[in-house]
Amino acid sequence: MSFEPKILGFLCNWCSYAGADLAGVSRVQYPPNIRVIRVMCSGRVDPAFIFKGFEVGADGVIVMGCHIGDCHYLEGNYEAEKKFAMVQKFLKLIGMDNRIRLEWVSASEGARYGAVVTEFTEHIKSLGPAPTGSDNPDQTMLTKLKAIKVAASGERMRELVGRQRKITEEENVYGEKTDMETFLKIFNSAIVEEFERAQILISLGEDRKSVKALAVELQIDPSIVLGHMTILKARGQVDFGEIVGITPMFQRI
Amino acid sequence: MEKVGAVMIVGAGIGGSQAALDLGDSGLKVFLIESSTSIGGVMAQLDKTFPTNDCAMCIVSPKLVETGRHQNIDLNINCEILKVSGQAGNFTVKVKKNSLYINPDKCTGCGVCGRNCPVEAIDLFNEGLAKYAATSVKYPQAVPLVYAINKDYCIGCGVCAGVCKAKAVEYDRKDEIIDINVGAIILAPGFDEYLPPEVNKYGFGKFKNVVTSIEFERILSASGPYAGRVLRPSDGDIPQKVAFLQCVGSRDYTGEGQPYCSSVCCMYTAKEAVIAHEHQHEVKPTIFSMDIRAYGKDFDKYIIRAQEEYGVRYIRSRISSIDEDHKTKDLILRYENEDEEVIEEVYNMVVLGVGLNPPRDAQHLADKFGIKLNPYGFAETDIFNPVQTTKPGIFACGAFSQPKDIPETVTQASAAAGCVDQILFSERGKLITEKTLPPEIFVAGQPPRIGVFICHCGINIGGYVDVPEVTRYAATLPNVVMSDRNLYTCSADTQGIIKEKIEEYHLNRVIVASCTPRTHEPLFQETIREAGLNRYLFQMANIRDQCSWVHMNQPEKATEKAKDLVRMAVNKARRIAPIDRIKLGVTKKAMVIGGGITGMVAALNFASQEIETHLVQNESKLGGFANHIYHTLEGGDVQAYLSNLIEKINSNKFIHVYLDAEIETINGYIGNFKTTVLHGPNKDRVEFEHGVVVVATGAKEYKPKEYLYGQNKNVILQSEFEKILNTNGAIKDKNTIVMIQCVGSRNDDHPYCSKMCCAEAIKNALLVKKLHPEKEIIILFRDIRTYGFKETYYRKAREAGVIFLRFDENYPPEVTVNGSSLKVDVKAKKVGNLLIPTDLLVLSAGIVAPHEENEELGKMLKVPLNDDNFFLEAHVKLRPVDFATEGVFVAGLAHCPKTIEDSISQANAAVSRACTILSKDEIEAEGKIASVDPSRCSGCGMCIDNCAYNAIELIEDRRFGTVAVINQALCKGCGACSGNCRCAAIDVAGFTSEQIYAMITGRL
Amino acid sequence: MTEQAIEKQTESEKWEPKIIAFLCNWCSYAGADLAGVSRIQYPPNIRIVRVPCSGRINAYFIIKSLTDGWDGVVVSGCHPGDCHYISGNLVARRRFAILKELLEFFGIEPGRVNFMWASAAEGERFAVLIRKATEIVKKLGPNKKFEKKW
Amino acid sequence: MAKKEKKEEEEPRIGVFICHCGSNIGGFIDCKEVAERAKKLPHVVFTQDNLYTCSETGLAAIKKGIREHNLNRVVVASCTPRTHEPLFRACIEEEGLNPYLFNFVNIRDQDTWVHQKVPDKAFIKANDVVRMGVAKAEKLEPLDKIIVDVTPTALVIGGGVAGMTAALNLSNQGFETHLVEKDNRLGGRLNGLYKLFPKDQESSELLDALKKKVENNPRLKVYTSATVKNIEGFVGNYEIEVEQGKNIIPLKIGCIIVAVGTSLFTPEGYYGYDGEKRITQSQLEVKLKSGTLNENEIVMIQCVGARIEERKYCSNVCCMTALKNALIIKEKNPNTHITILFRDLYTPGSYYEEYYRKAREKGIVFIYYNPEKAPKVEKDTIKVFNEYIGEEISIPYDLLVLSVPLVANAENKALAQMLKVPLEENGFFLEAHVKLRPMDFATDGVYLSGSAKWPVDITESITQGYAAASRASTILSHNTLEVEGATSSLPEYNKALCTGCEVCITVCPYKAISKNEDDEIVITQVLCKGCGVCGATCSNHAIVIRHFTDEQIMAEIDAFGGK
Repeated sequence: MSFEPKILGFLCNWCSYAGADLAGVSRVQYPPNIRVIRVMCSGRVDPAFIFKGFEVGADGVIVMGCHIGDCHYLEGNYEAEKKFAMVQKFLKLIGMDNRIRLEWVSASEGARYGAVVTEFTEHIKSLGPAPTGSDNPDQTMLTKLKAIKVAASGERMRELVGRQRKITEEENVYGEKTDMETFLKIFNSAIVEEFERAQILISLGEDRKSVKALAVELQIDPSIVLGHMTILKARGQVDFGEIVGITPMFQRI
Repeated sequence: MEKVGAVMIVGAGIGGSQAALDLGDSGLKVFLIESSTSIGGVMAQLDKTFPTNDCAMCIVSPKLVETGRHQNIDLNINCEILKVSGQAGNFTVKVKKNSLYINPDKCTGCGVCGRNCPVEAIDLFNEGLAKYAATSVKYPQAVPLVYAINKDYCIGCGVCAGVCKAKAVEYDRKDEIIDINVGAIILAPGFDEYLPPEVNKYGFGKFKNVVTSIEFERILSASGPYAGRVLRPSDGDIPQKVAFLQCVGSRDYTGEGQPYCSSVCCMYTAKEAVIAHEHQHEVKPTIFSMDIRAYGKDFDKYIIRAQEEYGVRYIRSRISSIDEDHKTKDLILRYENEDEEVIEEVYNMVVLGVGLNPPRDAQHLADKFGIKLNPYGFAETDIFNPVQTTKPGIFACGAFSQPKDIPETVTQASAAAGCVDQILFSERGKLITEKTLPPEIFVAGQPPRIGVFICHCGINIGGYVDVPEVTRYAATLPNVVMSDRNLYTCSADTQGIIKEKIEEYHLNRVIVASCTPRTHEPLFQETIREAGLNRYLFQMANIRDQCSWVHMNQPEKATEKAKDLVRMAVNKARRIAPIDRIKLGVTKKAMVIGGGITGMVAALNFASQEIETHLVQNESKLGGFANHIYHTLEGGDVQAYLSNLIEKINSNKFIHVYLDAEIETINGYIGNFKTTVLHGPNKDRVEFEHGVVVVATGAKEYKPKEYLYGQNKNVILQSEFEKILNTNGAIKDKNTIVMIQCVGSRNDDHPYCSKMCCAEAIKNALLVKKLHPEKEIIILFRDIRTYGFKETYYRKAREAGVIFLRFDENYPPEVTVNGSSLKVDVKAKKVGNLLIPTDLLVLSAGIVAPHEENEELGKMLKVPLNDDNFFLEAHVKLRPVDFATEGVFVAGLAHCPKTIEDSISQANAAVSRACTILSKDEIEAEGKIASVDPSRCSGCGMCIDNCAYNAIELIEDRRFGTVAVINQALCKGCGACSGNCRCAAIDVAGFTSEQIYAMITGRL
Repeated sequence: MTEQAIEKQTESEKWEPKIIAFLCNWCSYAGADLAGVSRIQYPPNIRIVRVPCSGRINAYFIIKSLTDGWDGVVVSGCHPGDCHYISGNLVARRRFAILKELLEFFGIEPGRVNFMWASAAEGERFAVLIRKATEIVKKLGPNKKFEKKW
Repeated sequence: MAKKEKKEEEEPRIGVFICHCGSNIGGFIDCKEVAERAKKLPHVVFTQDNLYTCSETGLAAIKKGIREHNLNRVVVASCTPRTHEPLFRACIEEEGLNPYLFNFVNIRDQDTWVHQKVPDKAFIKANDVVRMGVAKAEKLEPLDKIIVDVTPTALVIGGGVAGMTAALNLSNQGFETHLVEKDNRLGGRLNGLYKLFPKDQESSELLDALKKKVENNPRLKVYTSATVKNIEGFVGNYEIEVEQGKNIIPLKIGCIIVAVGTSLFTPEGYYGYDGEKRITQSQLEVKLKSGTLNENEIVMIQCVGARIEERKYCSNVCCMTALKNALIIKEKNPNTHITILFRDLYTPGSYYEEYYRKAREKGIVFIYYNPEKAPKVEKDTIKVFNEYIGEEISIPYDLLVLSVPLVANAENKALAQMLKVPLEENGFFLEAHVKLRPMDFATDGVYLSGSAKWPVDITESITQGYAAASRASTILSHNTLEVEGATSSLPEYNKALCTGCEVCITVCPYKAISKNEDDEIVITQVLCKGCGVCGATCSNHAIVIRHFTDEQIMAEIDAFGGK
């Protein structure tokens, strides 16, 4: 049997969901792999939803909203765009960024809806099952995915992504525009840092481990792991355990 | 020109803070200007301090807190100097106060903003070993505890304003430019550590496990990134083999570093090695050094302990290169040992003992203030007064004029203050405004009416502890007549509420349950005092730092604990009573013991402030040790200076000089001494009163028994040699001159370094080479300790052809005499056994303390001596010229061997310290002090031994017989006496046994 | 295990010791504050009494705490050499060395009274020591040598 | 502290109704089987398949199902919620269930119709989406619709021509209206004009007529020399403080129209402007009005301080103003030489273009200038590079008139903050949607007209005045407003999670979120439209988006995964 991908779609109520309905009314045919979750606005799509979708076995996730400027809620899709970009950056870390898509489909674009879904389904088909999908998901990848979910749900990422538009496009608290380059520098490094920290936390959830062991396990330079430990310790998430030989162990609190 | 009774101090490290406290205490208004956002400087970054291994934070933080809330000190942080005009007595300084973007008056320092800031920036306080938020405070105990936004990192997201319940974040806060009018200026900007250039032979910046000493200091610190565990940055393991490299960026003529010696690295490296081993016994330190310059008081003993007790290995070599093992990140060191073998060793971590550079903005400061810098970029100072810059009225202290350690910095800070005193003494108190307070309400005998105020501290307490519940609970406790809660009890409006409630409910005790009394008690005490209550009718329950913050995951239990803490505070409050601070009169006169340079400088300083001074000299003439010194190494004319001093002393009407004098008795205590002196050829008795004592009794030159001294006329001392060179120069026939260093120093009898002998030897050698270039001079040494800029003279001597040979302390040179010729047999490093025939042998004899005299005086003044019979100061680091006994100070060689300049600094410092007392008409003693119930005292005298301040003595009481009495002026209220009193006769006000029992008893 | 024993065990598991801590104002109390500022979590069983110096802590304070029914006592001052009052902690140290023997003589378990040093910079160490002390006292069980007043 | 204090809920009892939709669904998949399989899902106690669930019979079946099986959640799988949800919600409401305890599953428009060729797969999809729908239904919570009263009173801020028009219109519709003007007289910009293009009508004529109507209207109350000091509340229920002299006048208002107009720009530093010999067009009109113009060599420069880096926009009215004034001068004194230096002449529409032609016919000289080679003003001549002949020419003048743009009022920022509406980069008010909602703000109950949005001429101002009044009347004409119940909220049990970071305030396009006096986040339900962006952004997951909660969507995702 050929591979039938499981595709999860988040559709905004006012444009894309209506477009999908129009596709139905117009009997536009497209592959039956997509399962749709209706949300009021694409801006409602919490990054965690997408990661959760992959966690439970999706091979691809597509988010659809109104065209830029058409948002029923004025600017929700702008926010969706920023969040999606973050999701993409996170998934790139585990090579899964090509399994998500953000598309704008209006209420009148039934045929386009069909075409987008067809194309995306074919695209996912060509990629094959997601490492986190199918009946036998890759446990390491699942753990990494979980780490991403933790990272993206953490305060730091959400503060940054939530303010991005305001401070880079309108004005920040000083009445200036934050330079996009500066912002992205912080944002991009935050993505990597928070991902690594989440991985460390998950790994320490199993057992006490040393910096070196974590470094080998997570393929991160040990000096960076140590740096993360100082932050996680300051956040009250990990603490020093006993010292084995000359190697201190760390534990989760 | 009108003099202004205010002083500006630039730089609020330990030096600036000390000077500010001295001047503030003596009645001058102080503007303390700091460029960073909190005070404390480098010392706050340190884990421990040598040579006592004192915890730096423990000793510095009370001082900083005191500086922060001193009513005469106006602390300005985040400032820049824009312009300076005027002259000594009246300067105007334009200062820019850079915006913190946080209102310091509203910020409670709770830290919620920093915890929520999404931007991670390099934590400079932790030397980049950790990260910090863009909204941050330098360190948790910072003074002032005010967060600041670092706009360089801030992206303006606004989270901090959102989460700040105190509404302290103000993004539109502007920079402020102010003009400050002062009479004198002290510059104390400290130093910047040397950082190796991007490409360097140590691999610093490239190899992760190569760190600087200041980074290592943070690694060691309990509050540092690794919580005091010694871990290496590459992988978090404990490094077993740690190499410390000395003289990184110091004594460096390659141009990469600085030519001078940074003075402190030998000691701090030894300390770091010791502490590292102490923290983690796995650590085996090795120190690579050229000379070990442990020249300060008790330094040599420390080095010996490091080697013997902590197994620190010393290797005399400079490392030529470092490579990294790419896999293990270990470091491969190559060096040549003293036997000229090239050795390769692997270490897990390398610590660079980096030198001290002038502060990066030194030139900027020099330009603004119109002072000159020396060739090394430090402030140029007067040859005899190391705190006097090239411009009158502007002084420098601490590492700004030359690298130095903490006690020297503190000494100079006081010395600079002492010099300011000389200019501005007449303006004392003119710019100080005393607060007028209402008369105290009489509450004695009334039943307690307790008011309890419980603080939410934004969400810091309220988020975890059920504050309304605690408030309700507090209202049910006995004698509590009102209980209220506030968002921030420390806010200005709540102070108003507290006052209103005191009046409304006729409260006579107030309890605040909030943060820590260490920072906030004075504020609330002030409030209740303003409402007419005695400030001791106050109690605090710490339900934040020691409750809500440390039990965040157990809100019910935290609430229960908060209730208990409030109940315990109520129980204590029911038993507290008003305490009056006693006041003592002050005799505004001084006594200086010792008529050497130190004593004379001190006396002259007092006299110039119109303070009557009694100068007691045991010899028949003034001058002391300096009588035998002609020049300093740097070329200062000592004899001229001395005669000038003596002339000034003799012509000053405020100074009474007693020569050939002997002190018969000293009675009394701080502010109220009475002394009798026998003086002159006829031993006339004179009795006088004075408020303070400065001990400047000096020391003696060691008279060697070794090396045939006294047996052979060609064996002489450095001082004798100096005299010959400076008088008749009769050394024509002496073609070879050998000098032996450390004679009578650094041995079992005198296990300390005499500090000046190396400089003396080089001074004389250079003089010989100048007069007779053809003469051969050989200096046999153990370590050449030409610290600071003196290093350049060491180099000059070598360039002039003076031969330096190092001998091992275990194989000292042997001197034999063969007829009229002397031969020195020495086992020199790198050269081997040598037999040097010499025409003249010059011994660099050490300095020794007059044992008996010091002991006698110590007993009279009730002050202690150290093992080497020098006088022991109150605190090695922070109170270098004070004695534990108040009102008595020490300066000069009496304290330990030191140079003339250092002695002069100490003299001025002692005067400054003394003036904090003499400037007042009466001194107010601490209220929370001990007292003896004579009816219970058995007169055993145990308490006397326990008192560190000599505040207790036994007297004969008419009714009770022999009993102990406590001198209220001297008691600090530690309670050590009470804790050991077998009859429970001693109690401590503010912490009475009854009060503590009430807290223990808990529920009633 | 009998039912009673199990019940007893669960009861003792539920039991939380009450520990009184005497801290000197300058080092240990500041260290406890630092633990708070750094949000280092430790068991909520201790109640802190601030004294100027560990030298102020009368032996009777400790005995009274035990007779009044506190399950454990912690005494903490500055590290030797760090004392704000020069030598108060040394006086205290000597005193407590004797007291410790005396308490043992009385039959008080050695772990019930804990003497320790914590500096103003050692927030972490303070928390660790309190964790340890709480654990020890928990293991010893309620202080039943003296009748409780409540 | 953060304990969930949700009330004890009854066990969900879900009924699932699968619609055949005639053959639209049933013709492709086995609806009976779908219903059968749905029965096995957790908490499903009743399933049924109906030919047309939306028919009377179908609705009756749902009601019967609720009654007989004591259902407390209903799932219908059929066409699309966009058309049929209200029907089913009403149906279950009639049976006493909260309408929000209903969930719709789309198995027609997004399943059978689009997968007609693969019915077996459409069947699987139907089962999947029903499972997801049931999973969400299990987590549904009853919600209340929010109803607010409307105060049938309007406030118009700005007494210029746009404001007066809007106010008059509203009061004529019978709504009590308050008109606030900061100046001491009504009329705004019109007061400064002489004649109006393109008919050269005296401006005072128009103004006096309007003023008379305004002053005589019994339902229209005018406050001159007055400003709005404070605005609290939300659509239908604003509480306003108007400051007039020392008095503070409190008003209760249902809708607000912003018609604050613009300010004049003073071209300090441009072309030697001195207000005497070198003046602006509005200063020229004053001269014209008073009849003191006797200069003969007149040069006008267009786009002075407009369409440049600091002020990128075109001020819309200046070309016509220049033409108008030039023509008036020519009419009075045909011998006057008038030269207009322009960058582009904007004379849209037939009337205006004709006006331009007329000007050229009257001998007014038009010379293009390149902004990179801007005219140079000397004492009595102007040097301008003529692109056509390729060289610089000199024009003598005794009066230089600069056409300067209209600029946004400095007070706009404060007003915008009070109203919680946005400004664009030049400080003008920004409408909700350029094309579709030109008179609206994103904030309900606040409307916009006239030059406050953008410099417009009198005709346009009047049009916009009517338009804004019309928009406002859609609210004012109702006694109450019903507001969507599926809004976002910060429930009591989540308050401890809120750090107060304000990111929700940042992202909310409706300014529905604010902080109260206790520094707590408050979501004004009436303003919230339920888009959910705040919930998806909330840094600590404290905000709950009702009817689309994290819990509900996560349940759906779980069900998607087959769990």
